[in-house]
Amino acid sequence: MTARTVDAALAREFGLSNEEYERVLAIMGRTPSLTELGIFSVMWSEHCSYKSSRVWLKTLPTTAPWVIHGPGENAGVVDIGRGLAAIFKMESHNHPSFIEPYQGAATGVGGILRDVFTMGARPVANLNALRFGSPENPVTRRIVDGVVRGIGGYGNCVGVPTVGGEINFHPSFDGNPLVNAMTVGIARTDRIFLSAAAGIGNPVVYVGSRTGRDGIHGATMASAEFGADAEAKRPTVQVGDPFVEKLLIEACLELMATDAIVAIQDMGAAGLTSSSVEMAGKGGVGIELDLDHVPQRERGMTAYEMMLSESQERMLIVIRPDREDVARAIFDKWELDFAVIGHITETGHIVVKHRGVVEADIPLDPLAEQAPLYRRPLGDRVVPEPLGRVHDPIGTEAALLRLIGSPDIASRAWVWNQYDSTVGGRTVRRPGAADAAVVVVSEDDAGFDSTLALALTTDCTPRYVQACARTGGAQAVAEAYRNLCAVGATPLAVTDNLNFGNPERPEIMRQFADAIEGMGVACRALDFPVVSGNVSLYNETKNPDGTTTAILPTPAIGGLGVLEDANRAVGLSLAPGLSLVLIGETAGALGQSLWLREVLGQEEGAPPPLDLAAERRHGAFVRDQIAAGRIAASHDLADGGLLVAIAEMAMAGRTGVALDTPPSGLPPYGWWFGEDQARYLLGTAEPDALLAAAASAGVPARIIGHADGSDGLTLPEGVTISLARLRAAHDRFFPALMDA
Amino acid sequence: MKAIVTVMLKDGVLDPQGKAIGHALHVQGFGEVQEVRAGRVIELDIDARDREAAAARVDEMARKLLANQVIESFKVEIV
Amino acid sequence: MKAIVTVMLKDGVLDPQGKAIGHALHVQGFGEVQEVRAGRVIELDIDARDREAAAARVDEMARKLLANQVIESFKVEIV
Amino acid sequence: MRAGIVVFPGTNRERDMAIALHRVTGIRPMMLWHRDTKLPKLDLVVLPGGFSHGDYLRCGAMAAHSPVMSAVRAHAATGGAVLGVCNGFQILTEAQLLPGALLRNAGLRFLSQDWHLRVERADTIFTSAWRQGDIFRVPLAHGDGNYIADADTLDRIEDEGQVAFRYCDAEGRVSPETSPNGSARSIAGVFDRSRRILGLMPHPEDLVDPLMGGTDGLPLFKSLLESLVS
Ligand SMILES: Nc1ncnc2c1ncn2[C@@H]1O[C@H](COP(=O)(O)OP(=O)(O)O)[C@@H](O)[C@H]1O
Ligand SMILES: [Mg+2]
Repeated sequence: MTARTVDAALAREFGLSNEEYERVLAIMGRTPSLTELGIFSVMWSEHCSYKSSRVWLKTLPTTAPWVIHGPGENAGVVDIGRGLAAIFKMESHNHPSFIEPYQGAATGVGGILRDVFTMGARPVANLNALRFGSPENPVTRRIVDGVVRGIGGYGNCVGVPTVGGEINFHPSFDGNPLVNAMTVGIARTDRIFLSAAAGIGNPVVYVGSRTGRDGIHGATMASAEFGADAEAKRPTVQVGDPFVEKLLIEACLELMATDAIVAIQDMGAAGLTSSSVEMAGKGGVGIELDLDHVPQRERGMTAYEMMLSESQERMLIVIRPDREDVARAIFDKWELDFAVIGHITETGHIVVKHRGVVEADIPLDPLAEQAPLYRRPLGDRVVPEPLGRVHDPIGTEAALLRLIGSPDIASRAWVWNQYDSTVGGRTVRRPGAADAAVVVVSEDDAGFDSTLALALTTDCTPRYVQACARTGGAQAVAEAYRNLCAVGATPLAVTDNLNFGNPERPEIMRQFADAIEGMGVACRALDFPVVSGNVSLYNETKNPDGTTTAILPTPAIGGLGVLEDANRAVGLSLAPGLSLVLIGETAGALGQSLWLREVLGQEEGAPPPLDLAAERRHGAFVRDQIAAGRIAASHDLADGGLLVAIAEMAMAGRTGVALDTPPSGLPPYGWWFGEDQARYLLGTAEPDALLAAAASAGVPARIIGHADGSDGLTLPEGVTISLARLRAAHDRFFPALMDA
Repeated sequence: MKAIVTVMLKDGVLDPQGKAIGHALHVQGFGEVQEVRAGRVIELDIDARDREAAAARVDEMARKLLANQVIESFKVEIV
Repeated sequence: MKAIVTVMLKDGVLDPQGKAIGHALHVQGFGEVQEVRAGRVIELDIDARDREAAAARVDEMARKLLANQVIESFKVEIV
Repeated sequence: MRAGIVVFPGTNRERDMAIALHRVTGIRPMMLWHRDTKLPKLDLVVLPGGFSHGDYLRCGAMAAHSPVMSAVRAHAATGGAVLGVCNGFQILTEAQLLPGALLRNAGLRFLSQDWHLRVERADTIFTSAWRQGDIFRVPLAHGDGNYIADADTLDRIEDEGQVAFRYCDAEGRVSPETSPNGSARSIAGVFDRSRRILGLMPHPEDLVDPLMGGTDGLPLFKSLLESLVS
């Protein structure tokens, strides 16, 4: 490596364009050293610089009275009352998870945990949004297996419960699965830690695992599409050590209870480089590192290797000089490496020394300010053709059985049964029990009687985004909002993970811009700001014939809401005697519906239209009715429509349901399987009061059946579909795919 | 015939398990231990014409299934 | 000196991992595989006067920590 | 009842256990550290769940050699009660305070779901609030819960009444199919000879509050409270 001369060709290998390299030369006024080139290339990679996405991200709404820190910090911070804050973010580990599914997913979980506890929060919940290729593709099974084991292997060991998430299958993810991991933590609002370095002369401390040659150039890899050389990029895979992460969490939280910390930042993508550059840059100071003091796992590492290593489970901390002993004692107790590797300077430069030689000396301001920023060309906006006439070839019963067992709807128990969802003693609603997971928060770790709770969800419907990115982007936000309302929570804020193809292709950039526009519109309409997020571009696979396949655009939304009293949280389980009330308007929207895809084999039409005012009104109504104690079961309507939701509620509650005749004017398949938005299905023992309240709130509501305690769903025409059959169909998919 | 496949992490790949074992041995008074690496071993009984044939097949098994060559290397012995 | 400790489940202890590997090998077309046993291998670098001394110490390590003799047996090699 | 919970590096269910103990006793249990060599005067020492030392090598193997374990042994030798849950159970078997061993789940996957247990005897300090044969629901969360011992040992612990709980179905039937992890004779928990030490794989401490889905796990802690008043 060291033998290479630094020139434009090498810069290109490092992912810098000629023009970007020219800019490096101008900033440096000389040919950069290899280490300097490495630093520029990772800091200016898509992953770290957001060069293609920044102009669009800036359009998102990020503020509200309850937002304490929006985008720009390691994670978003919102006030949840009682002096507490929820800190949360979602992050992708897509490319690593294709190369090595177990370690890719595991280190994804580890990375997002660090983004959250680095701000002072104890992580209390993990979620994950996963997209896999076609179940028919033989590779899919290996990837699902590795990813699920990796998420469980890491999350279970660190002792953070995995409480929710989502999974889709689609051939566009065959060569490029999506693994988006979300962590939520709790901190006191007066003890939130930021990354801006300060205090000339203050020591810079390295803690955690030692540095090896792992993942060098991971950040640039995450910013490149996969071609035939994916194989060659393999040695960059990192291995996670969840045990060390657990120790790191405890040690950092213990240190955070003292007054030793000036600034703290995890070493994520681009490790020591991005953490030191960002800490100094944000603080408007300089930083000097002496790499001789970096704890090293391997012999003979160069400055370049150490600066770019992505070894996991490491943190960088600026501490008060008079607290060094306190800090060291804590890390000794937890048996973690602790080393002073540098100090804060007033130079405004990052200076990296190794064996007495200055290996890098870069002015920080230009490195940040002159980072490339692209307003990439946009293709034409795609306007989907409305769905033409369809016919129903199989009837309601057969369609329900097919849908309930289809890959995007089938029971995910096989997956969540491998995730520890109860550790910590906070989980009020486990996976599968409600539309959103619910975890109770306590003011201190032993404050056993708090009933304040968080509701958490992740949502996106990529096929909608593919058909119409604006509607799809907005719909993802609306669905997250709905899932939170459905348990009775007040939605507060979202994190996002924007997974798209190659931004240099105008049609992809158009998807990206439109999806963000849609998200922004929905977030504004619902008072649901974006407080953190992550962008993952170049999610494409090069085909042997030279063409590329882009993933379905997937702006995954992680939603967070708050419930004053966890005892009020509503799940989806029906009980005999309850009436089923449908909230919202049903027009029978079948464009891009799962019914269309699974029954007719078509992915066509426009996604269901959104009415954000109705979303807001209906959501508020559902929350109010839950708060009034009128609702015993609740479920939002999404994939698969009304009848799928009814079946899910019936199976969860082990009770049959007798269904009323649909309104006239709609074909039965439109009524039962349409995916119209802003709808909820509520189980209530007080249907009259509920209908009266709906009427006065101007919310469409209608009784559609009642839970009769029988062992099947009885359709209006008299056909009964037994719960046993439904359950068998629902439970079959994952075990058949994975355990065969 | 009996084959023994030993699968170890490649050099340079973090070995959390080996590290933890080394640490535990030190704590227990085995200070003379330096580097520790942990791996897996798989013993197979296999029908084959001769040792060469067996070795070739087991090598294929290791490549396809027994080792994850992204992070692991392996060694086959026929005994 | 380098020591290799191989730890296997005792005969008679059911080995679900070995069984699963055997099954997977069959599915992948390696029908000639019969019994499969899975175990662990630990490689140690160790300071010792001579091979005997090393072997004795590593044997002690295995007894104390590396193997659980309720279910496992072990073998020490000095290389 | 004075209770202490041992925290090893990688322990992660100490909080759950503290909640459960606090709930029945009204007193916050003490947290003990793996390097402690002496214990305060305690009626009950709990080894909670988690991944001590990452569960590297074998689950519980390294923790079983911690300094605190000598103190735990001494506590047990003088008749003190010891409860090990999940990783705590694994540590107790590795320390040979309990018979047998825990292997990888037969299905080779981590198991996190509710299961049913049958109470095998109700005349112990851990189980007196149940009746023999009672069935209760309890969360599992483990990758290595496959209980195993040689046939003689199994026969012996059966004969001596050391089996505390067995995995069963909702009706209390016990068969190989009702064992989620392949455990020999569906054993989910065992006592030592004195029945002052109990180890079990499932997590009764995670089911002590209606808010968290039920109170099926409470009798374990109520039994201890009744038996260990000090
Ligand atoms: N899609 C997005 N929407 C909102 N904020 C975003 C988005 N992508 C990134 N951000 C914000 O940009 C900052 C940098 O993100 P990232 O590079 O992922 O951080 P880290 O390196 O700490 O993981 C964070 O504050 C993050 O929340
Ligand atoms: Mg970060």
